Amino acid sequence: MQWNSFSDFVQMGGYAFYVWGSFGACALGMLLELWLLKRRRQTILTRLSGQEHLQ
Amino acid sequence: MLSVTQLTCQRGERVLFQDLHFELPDAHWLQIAGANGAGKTSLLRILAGLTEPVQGTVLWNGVEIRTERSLWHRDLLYVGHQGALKEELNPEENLFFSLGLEGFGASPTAVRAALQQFGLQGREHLPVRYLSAGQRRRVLLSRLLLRPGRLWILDEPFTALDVHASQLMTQQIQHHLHQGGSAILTSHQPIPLSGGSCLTL
Amino acid sequence: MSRSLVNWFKYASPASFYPLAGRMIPYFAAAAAVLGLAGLWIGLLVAPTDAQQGEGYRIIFVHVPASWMSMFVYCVMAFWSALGLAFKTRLSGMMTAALAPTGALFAFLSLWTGALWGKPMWGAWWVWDARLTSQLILFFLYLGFIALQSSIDDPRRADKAGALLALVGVINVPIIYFSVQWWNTLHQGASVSMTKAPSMAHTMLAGMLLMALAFWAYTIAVALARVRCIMLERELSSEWVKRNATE
Amino acid sequence: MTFPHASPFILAIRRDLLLAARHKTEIVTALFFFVIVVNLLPLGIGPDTDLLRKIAPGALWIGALLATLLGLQRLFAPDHADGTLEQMALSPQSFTLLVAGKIVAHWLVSGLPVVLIAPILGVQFDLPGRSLGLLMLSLLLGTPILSLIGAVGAALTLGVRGGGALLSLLILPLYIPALIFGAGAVEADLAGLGAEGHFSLLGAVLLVSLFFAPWATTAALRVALE
Repeated sequence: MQWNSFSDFVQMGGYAFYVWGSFGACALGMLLELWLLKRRRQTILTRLSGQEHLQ
Repeated sequence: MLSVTQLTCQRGERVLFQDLHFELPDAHWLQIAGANGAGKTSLLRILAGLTEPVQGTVLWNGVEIRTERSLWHRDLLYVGHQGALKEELNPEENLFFSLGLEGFGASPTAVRAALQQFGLQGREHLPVRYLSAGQRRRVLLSRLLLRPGRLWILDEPFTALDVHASQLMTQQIQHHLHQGGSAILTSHQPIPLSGGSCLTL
Repeated sequence: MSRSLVNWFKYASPASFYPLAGRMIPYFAAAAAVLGLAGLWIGLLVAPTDAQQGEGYRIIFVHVPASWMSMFVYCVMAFWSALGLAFKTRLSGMMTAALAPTGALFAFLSLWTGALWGKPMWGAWWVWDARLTSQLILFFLYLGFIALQSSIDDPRRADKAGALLALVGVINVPIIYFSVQWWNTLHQGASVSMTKAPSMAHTMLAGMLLMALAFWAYTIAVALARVRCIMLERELSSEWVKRNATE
Repeated sequence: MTFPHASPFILAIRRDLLLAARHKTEIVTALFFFVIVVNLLPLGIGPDTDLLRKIAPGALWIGALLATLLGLQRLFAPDHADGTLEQMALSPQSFTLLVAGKIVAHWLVSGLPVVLIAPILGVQFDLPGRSLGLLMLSLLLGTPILSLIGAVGAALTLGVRGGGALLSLLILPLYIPALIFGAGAVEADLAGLGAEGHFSLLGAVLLVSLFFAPWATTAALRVALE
């Protein structure tokens, strides 16, 4: 383990903004993609069940 | 001979027609009828080889048209909806280039004679922009006299033609059939020609 | 019924691929999560501090995998496109379309993390380095592909046009990369090059590889999920959709 | 109406040149656009002669790029609208050859004038005589690449919503190698580094696009015609 304390870990030796900015952007981007994908799937499934009701 | 088997056409999510079968022997003609949007033009475009069908085959003399595209297009004379006339060019130039691009040369005298036969004498040097819809149609149909082709596919050939020009057109088709050619055309009106059948989509 | 049968034979059929993809997604998603957590553990907690770059170098654990994936995904898209044009399989067009947004995301993340890495190391958010520049162009290629596909309504046409563009792009990518490098050596603007990565400790390499594998599994899972959506959207009216949708 | 049996390739060129001759304003407008864009740059940057001499090759090249883009939107669109493209696709002659003829005509109408007028603009940027010659040569080799790659983009965006903006988005990234080698040749010579490498690479890119572009354009046009 490289870190003595949790606050050391958060500070990243003074590079906190850059390191967490990178990791955060990746996490955010992926989560956003997953959320959009889920919404897309739900939209199409709602449309499908609507079709069944019509028949 | 043209033979069509199991043809299915789809536009977007809608199926226009499916499992279409027919054969067209030489010296015969086929009229394709159907309501607006039934897929008449789509069928013609598939037959010409412009659109790929979802399903089915089109054979010309037993050969799939897409495998021998150049041979098929040598035998095919297609006059489409839009006409392929350049407004900036005069009828003579239009015919000269459209024949040239297909690899058929035409002498200026032959071009002039064909235009004359369709009643366009005196207008050979007028840009197409200044011609009426019927006159443009006549320029297009002059191609039938100049460009050899065993099978004619004509999309609405009688549109915008007056009585006299329609008769001329019918005579042309008759002559073509007598020579052993065949023709497929779309039209809403009955056509006074023998040796034909009608396909309703 | 006859139409859905026709589809079964004519194409590498969506009807049979749809449930298969559905079964594969959980495995890849789980792999992505496990590998990702392991990679983060090693990258953020175990790997030692770099002698020159301090803790700032830890950006490498997301930056390099994202860059790799963005290039790799474009090649896979080109592969599916070639397959689609050669064999007219409908599935390949859908796969290409499903991969593009994820590839674009990774290209963007690669640029973003590159900028955040460049600022503390070189003192600038952006340098006209050959790698950065060609990555930017790759991002543009992705955007072009997505824009072209989404502006054509007929899916069959959109697939073919997209496939052609992806192939033209993939021929151009090495030429662009080479030309940008040539241009860069001529101008010598940025004296720091990103290629000189610090000689890497084993733990760092392990962390990077784990993260790369995690991104890989993530990409597959997301692409499969997206291709399922695309299949449903395109074949809303066919029989198999009605049978499968409720499952 | 001579040469009734000229080859279809030559006829395709002649036809497009004749049509262009009846739309002279379009050619002149594209050329004028090129001149104005290039002339706006000093106004935005300032009249520092040394700086201007340095950016001149890039400025002229970017001007050429934008001027080509302007004409590309009309490369296939009118023929598509009136059905001529359909007839070309149905010609027993090679469609690729006819399309290649159209691309050549496009270059003659939009690329060649840019090459010819470039030295005058180069003089405005205080380029020495030797550089003017090299600039012309680089444009002579490079503008055909712009027409060839541009034709692929024009065919892909044919009849597509928002075609013009989309065309730029697709094509401009692909123009980068031509821009780098073309403008770079003149810059390298100005810096005393020798331009042979740039020219041979520009030539290589030209060969690659000559080989692939007509084929890809034809394939894209067939897709657009479906």
